[in-house]
Amino acid sequence: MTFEPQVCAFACNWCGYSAADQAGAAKLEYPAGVKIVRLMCTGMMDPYYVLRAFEREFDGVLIIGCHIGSCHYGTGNVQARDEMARVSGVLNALGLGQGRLLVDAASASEGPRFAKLANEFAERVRKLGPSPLREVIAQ
Amino acid sequence: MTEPATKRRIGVFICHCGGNISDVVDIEALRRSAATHDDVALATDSRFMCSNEGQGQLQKEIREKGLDGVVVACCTPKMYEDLFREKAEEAGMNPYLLEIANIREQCSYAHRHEPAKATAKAKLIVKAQVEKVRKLRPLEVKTAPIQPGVAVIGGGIAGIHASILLANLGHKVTLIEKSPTIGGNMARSVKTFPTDDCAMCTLSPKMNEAYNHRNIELLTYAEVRDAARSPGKWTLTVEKKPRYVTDACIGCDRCTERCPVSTAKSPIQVDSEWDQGLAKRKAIYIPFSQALPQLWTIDADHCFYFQRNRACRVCQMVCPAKAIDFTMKPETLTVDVGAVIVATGYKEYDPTPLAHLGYGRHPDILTQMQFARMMDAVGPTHGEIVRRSDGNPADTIVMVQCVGSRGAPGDPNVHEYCSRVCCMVAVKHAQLIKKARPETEVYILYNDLRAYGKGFEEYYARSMELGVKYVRGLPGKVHPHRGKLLVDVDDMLTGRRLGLPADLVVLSAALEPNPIDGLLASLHLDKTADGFVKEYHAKINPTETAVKGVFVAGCAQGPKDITDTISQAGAAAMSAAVFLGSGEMTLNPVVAEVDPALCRACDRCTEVCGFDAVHVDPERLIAIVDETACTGCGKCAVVCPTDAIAVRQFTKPQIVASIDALAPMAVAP
Amino acid sequence: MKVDELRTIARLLRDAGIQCDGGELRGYATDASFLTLGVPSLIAFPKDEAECVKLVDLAVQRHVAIVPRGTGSGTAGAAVAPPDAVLVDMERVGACDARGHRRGLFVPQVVNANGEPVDLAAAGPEDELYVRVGAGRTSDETNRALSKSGWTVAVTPSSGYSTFGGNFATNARGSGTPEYGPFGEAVNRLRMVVSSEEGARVLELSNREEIRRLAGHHGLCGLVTELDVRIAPVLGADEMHCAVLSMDTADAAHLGVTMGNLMKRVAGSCRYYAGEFLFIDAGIVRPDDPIRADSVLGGYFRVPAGHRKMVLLYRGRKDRMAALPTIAREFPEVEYREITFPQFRAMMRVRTAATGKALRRVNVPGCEDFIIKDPARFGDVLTRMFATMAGADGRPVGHHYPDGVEVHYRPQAPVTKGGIEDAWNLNLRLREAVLRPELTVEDRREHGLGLALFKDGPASRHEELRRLKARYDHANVFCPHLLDPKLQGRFIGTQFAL
Amino acid sequence: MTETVSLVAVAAPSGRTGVDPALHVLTAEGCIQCNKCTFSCPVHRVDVLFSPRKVILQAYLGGADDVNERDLWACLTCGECQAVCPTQVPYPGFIRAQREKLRPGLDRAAPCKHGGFKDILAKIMAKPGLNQDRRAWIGDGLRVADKGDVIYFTGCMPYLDGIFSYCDSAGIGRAAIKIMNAAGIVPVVANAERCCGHDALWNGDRTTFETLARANARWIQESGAKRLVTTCAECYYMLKHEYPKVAGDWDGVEVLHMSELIEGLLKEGRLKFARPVDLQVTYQDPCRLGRHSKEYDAPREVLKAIPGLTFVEMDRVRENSMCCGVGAYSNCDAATKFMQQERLEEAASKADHMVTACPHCRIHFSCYLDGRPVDPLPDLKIVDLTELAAQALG
Repeated sequence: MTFEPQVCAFACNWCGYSAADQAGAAKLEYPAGVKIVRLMCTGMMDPYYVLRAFEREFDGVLIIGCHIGSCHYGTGNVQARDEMARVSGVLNALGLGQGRLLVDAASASEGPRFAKLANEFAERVRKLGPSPLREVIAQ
Repeated sequence: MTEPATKRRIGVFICHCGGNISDVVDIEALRRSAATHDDVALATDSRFMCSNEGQGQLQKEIREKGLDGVVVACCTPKMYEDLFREKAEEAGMNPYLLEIANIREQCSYAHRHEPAKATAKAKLIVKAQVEKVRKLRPLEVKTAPIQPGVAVIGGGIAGIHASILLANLGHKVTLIEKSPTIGGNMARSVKTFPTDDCAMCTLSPKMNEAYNHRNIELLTYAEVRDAARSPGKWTLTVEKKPRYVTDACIGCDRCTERCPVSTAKSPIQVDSEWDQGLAKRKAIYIPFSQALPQLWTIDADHCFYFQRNRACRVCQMVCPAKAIDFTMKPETLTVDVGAVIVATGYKEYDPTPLAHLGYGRHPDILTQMQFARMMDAVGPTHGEIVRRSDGNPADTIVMVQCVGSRGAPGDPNVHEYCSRVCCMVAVKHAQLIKKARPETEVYILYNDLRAYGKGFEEYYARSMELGVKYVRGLPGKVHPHRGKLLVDVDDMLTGRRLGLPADLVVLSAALEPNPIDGLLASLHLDKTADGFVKEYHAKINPTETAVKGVFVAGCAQGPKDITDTISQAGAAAMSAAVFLGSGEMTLNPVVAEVDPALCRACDRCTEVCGFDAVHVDPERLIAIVDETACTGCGKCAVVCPTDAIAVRQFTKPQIVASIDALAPMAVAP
Repeated sequence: MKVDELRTIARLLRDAGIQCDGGELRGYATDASFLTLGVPSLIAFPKDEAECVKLVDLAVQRHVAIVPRGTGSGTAGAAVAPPDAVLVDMERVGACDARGHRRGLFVPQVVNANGEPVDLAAAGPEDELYVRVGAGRTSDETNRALSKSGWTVAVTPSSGYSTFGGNFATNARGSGTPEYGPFGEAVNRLRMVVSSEEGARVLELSNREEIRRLAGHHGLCGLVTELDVRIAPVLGADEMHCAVLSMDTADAAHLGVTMGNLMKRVAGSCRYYAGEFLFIDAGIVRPDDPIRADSVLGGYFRVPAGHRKMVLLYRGRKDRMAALPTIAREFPEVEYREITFPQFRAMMRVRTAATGKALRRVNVPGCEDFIIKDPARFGDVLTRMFATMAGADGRPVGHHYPDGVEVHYRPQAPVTKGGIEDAWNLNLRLREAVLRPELTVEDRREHGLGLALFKDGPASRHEELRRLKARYDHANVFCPHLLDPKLQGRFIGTQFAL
Repeated sequence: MTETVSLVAVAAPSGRTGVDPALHVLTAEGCIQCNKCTFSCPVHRVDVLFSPRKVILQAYLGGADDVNERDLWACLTCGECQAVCPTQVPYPGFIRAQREKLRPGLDRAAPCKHGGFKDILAKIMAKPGLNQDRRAWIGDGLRVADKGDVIYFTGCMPYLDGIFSYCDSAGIGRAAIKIMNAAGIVPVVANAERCCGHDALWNGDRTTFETLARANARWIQESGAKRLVTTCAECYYMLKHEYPKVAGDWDGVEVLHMSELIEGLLKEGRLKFARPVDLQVTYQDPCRLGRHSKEYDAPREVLKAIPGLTFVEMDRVRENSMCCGVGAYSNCDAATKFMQQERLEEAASKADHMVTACPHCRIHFSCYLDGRPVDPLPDLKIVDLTELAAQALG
């Protein structure tokens, strides 16, 4: 049974989440393993959620916010970028580095971009293999 | 902040979406899975939840089963979240206990060819939302009173127009102008393009309307020193400088005539701001005859009485109305308003740093505003276009565009932006010269002649018909040469290098923001890279700002001509009126909240808040959220060291519940 | 008083800015007496005198009883509140900053007899000095602050952590009492919030006689908020004389008579700051306690089977204790040894814990303050005590005051319901055996359970307290239950739900 | 009289009927309601409603289970109460036993916010499949090995700087290695090492603690190392006092705090402090090194050995030292800032540097100084003992 990566995708209500809706509306497919949690802004992204996701045996964490400079609240995505840069140091030490965490952006109308990001990230995680913390075999 | 874990009765409503969902997701399997989650009292489905029949079913179940939480598994919340919440509220349930499980766009649509996986994913999505609803608390939509009244800062055309519109709507307006009179830059522009109207003819009726409007209180020669914000209210501290001239002034002008300041041998000389330095003015003056209020003002910084300890009282002695009172003191008054409109306008760029153009080192090199003053019949040269060096008529005039605008990025002496209006100002002045003295040679050296507005292209074409010569190229050097000013320029269209001997060189200087950093800081406003006030959204919301209740209009927000300024002033007035609305604003309850038992008053939240919506109360040492300003972005929650502050409905336990529900470890039954 | 009245009072207290707690208060159901009147329903925590005034105003207007409480380390049961009264924790009064937070370190203000501030560094050892401290302060933190300049609180009760307000309310005794008397006599001035028909009154008393009479008011008269407490210079090691006299024998009577006469001789010819005695048995300290291995003190913890061992500790000024060695030689059976002050303090810690300390034991106070005027009777008292308590472990302790020998006995009960009830009955049997007029043993009024079983206290003391109450508490809001005969009986032993 | 006995809670003997394990811990010693614990408790000084004595009496009267959440989690488990208790009631032990019993039922995902990070990191490190890369923080110029007889147990150090940005925790590690290398020791820094489980144990998550303890004990014992050195007071307490109870006594492995190692090396002459460090310092006894492990003197010896250093003791030191306001990351709230202000004011009145021997004391005090202090505070710097010693190496 091929390994189906489980990805926890945090999407901001104004850009990422809408981009996901657009991707769906355009019937663009991406792996079912990419599961979306809605935040009002990626500025809400707390490093604890990344560690929690990996502890709950997700294989990768994807954060889709607005492009820098067009955040609905001004600089939420900038704070997300800085906080995630700090937590990636922790992930590297835990052996969860090598790109299992990605911070990117897709504006509300960029459905195709969301689908591309989801597919590419899932593929990258699939190549990395299951998370070393996995005790439950991916269903 | 641990969430209450009391027993809940949650209803799960699964929508078929007429096949969009049910063709891919096994609705019955999903329903059975949903029924097994803790606190779920009911799991049912419907062909169209968004239909009347679907909404009726929702309301019936809420009433009959006494549901205190609902998850609607359907399309994206962007479609019907508000509708379902409204229906839930009608049925007596707190609307903020309803969440949408997006199993269409983010599940059935996206995984059409993998029904089994789509169904499994739908189960997890529903479980995640159920887990979140279990941790949600009911929220009340509160309203906060808004202080009536608007303060308009800046008495130029933008401020005046906005004030008139709001006053006509019945709002009490306080128009605050730093200089002794309203009117701003437009009043000095003599003519306006492309209509060639006399600027004062179009402006002074508006000035009068504003001056006499019963809903507008005019504070001139007054500056905003501080602005303190409390929920729904701004308290402005305004310092009104003393004019030392009382209302008894009858405007006879005798004082100005007899005032020794700026006379030939007077040690105190002062340039007239009004005439942009082309002429001097007395210590006691009125900027221009139609100035409103019609009051003379004594400039204490250049008056013998104040600067040479009471050495001269001439104005007081000659004043027939005994209107001079040297004992007047500055007044500080506070103005409580609900909304503030920043309309502080622009000032002309000072081209001195551009050494190659020679501004400031030769009397015959002027800026467009100075040239406008020269063309003004009541101006320093009474409308005669003459060389300032020797007073002879100017036979050849060379205008230079983009002075201080469209400069190379990173060059500190110039601006990178285009000031938008200088091309049309140059065209205006050029064709006015041609009409007044056709024999005058007028050149305009331009980079791109931007005649983009309504009637601009025709205006530009007519100026060419009148003989204005346009040279595409900006000058290398301007240097005195045999009594004239030689302008070296490469004509890019012909490739020839030209040396134009000019009697007058007129520089179309850029428009810069007026220095209002103190005001911006107290209103907690940001500036964009070019130094103008930062609007909420450059494209679709240019008149609001990030700070609720503060609006911006006119050149304060960026260079623009009078037409655009009028439109923007109208938009700003409308935005303010809408904001003031019924005197009450309904508050978005999904904003930040502080748990006083946890708050360390460490100021980390106040540092990251982009909307200045949270402050630490120095007495109680606890952060206080101003719910009228908080937008609920949640940046504060991340930097708070104790989770004291969090956005309602997006607290850490609620988000962690969703993560846990979606995680591989929690394989749904 | 019904629940809603309490809720309104809680709201009024909060409106007045006074912190209070109406939640789970079983933790305040009793004090070190382990007696209870049920679980209190509301406790208030005033920060300063001003809040005390507001509290008393409210109490008078709403006719609700107030029961002041320091730390509740007293064994008299006065800090126990009936459910319909407001328990007032005075611990922060005059002892916290503007935000109501106690600071661990503080610098007490030193004043002279007429209240003027004095620089302690410049003071001479003979000067009569006081510290002006809030009622919530404790002698431990005050001593820590004063120790740097070589002074200490004159009368320091054994529980160093009780508040000065509490010490005054119970007229506590402790080290320094032989020299300076009970706590009441060491107070030069005090501020107190009392009641009138309309509301609170703030009094400042500086008449020593009035203060002495008020000491031991057990919270009946008002809320003490500030006191000037006498301080004394710490004796240098060379000026101080510490001694241990110990005797062990199987014959309790002989032990009692011998030690009784010894104490009478010492009282006659020496003056001392502290005279304390305790009976040592195998379980008095933990088996692994390092004191057992101490070269000097270890010996005292070895008790031959069947023997009773009494250890008598003295501390005083060298010149005033000169006669002690010669007296000791008159009693060959008594072993006499001079020790250092740290060793004296180590033995005192055993004595303090001994009142409550045993493995898996809790201290059930009950048999307190039997004063033996005639030392010869000490033998009778000991024999009766040991006979009655045969088998039960626990140990008598006591003080040797110039005017008599005072004995306590606190049975050590295992922390079970049955164990505590047995200890309770043992107390009653002991009182029968020992509290006998012919033994001229008088149950003192202040200390111990005198107040709880108030009805046994001497009638003269009742009258005195009633007069004091009439003088100070016109609205009768302070601990009315203590003088109300109907309510006294309701004091019951705390029921341990174990 | 009874010297302060180690705070190791009396393990609840199984099979004891009637009295539940937590209450047993409490009743092992009789409380005489003398209130000394409540007066010495830093939390009580700031929150008068928090009273250890009240909780003990409430447990006697009504069983231990209905201790409210505030009383359960606000306790710093610092042990000051037990240090002054005449009858040695093991109050921190009681609180820990209560947390262990009540936490599963509580809807409390994690202790306080930062405690949440340590909680999730401990859980991640308890996963069998974990393979870490723990040496990134060391940087060049320092020698570490895979095998050797001295293990440098770094615990959660590689992760601290990812969470706490206001002080450089890994700097302590580098200083420690620099000192060991100077004394000819090439310490083992192993990827097999996991979090020591201190917060898990003290916050009631026994399963995670035991998993971590067994995993750590196994690779340490198998490595054949002789000495297990740590710069963290919490790791030291766990390795020395708690691991033996779960994984059996150390066989041929001596657990040392870095201060003890330095003191030993100085005595053996293998380390010399050549460069004077002219600072005025005072020393904060970390609760887990002082009260809980009775190690008061080694750090003081090290400070005395540093040339040019003026060392001034605070008023409350050794077993009466005041806690840094956050024990085992179980709680940090509005009251904490007042405690920290009190202790920092005391330190600032004695010196301009406060030295401590635990990275977590340093984090908590630095977090306070990085925010807005409650009252004006002369600027005080928080320095780790090992870093100070490294400066003195020259």
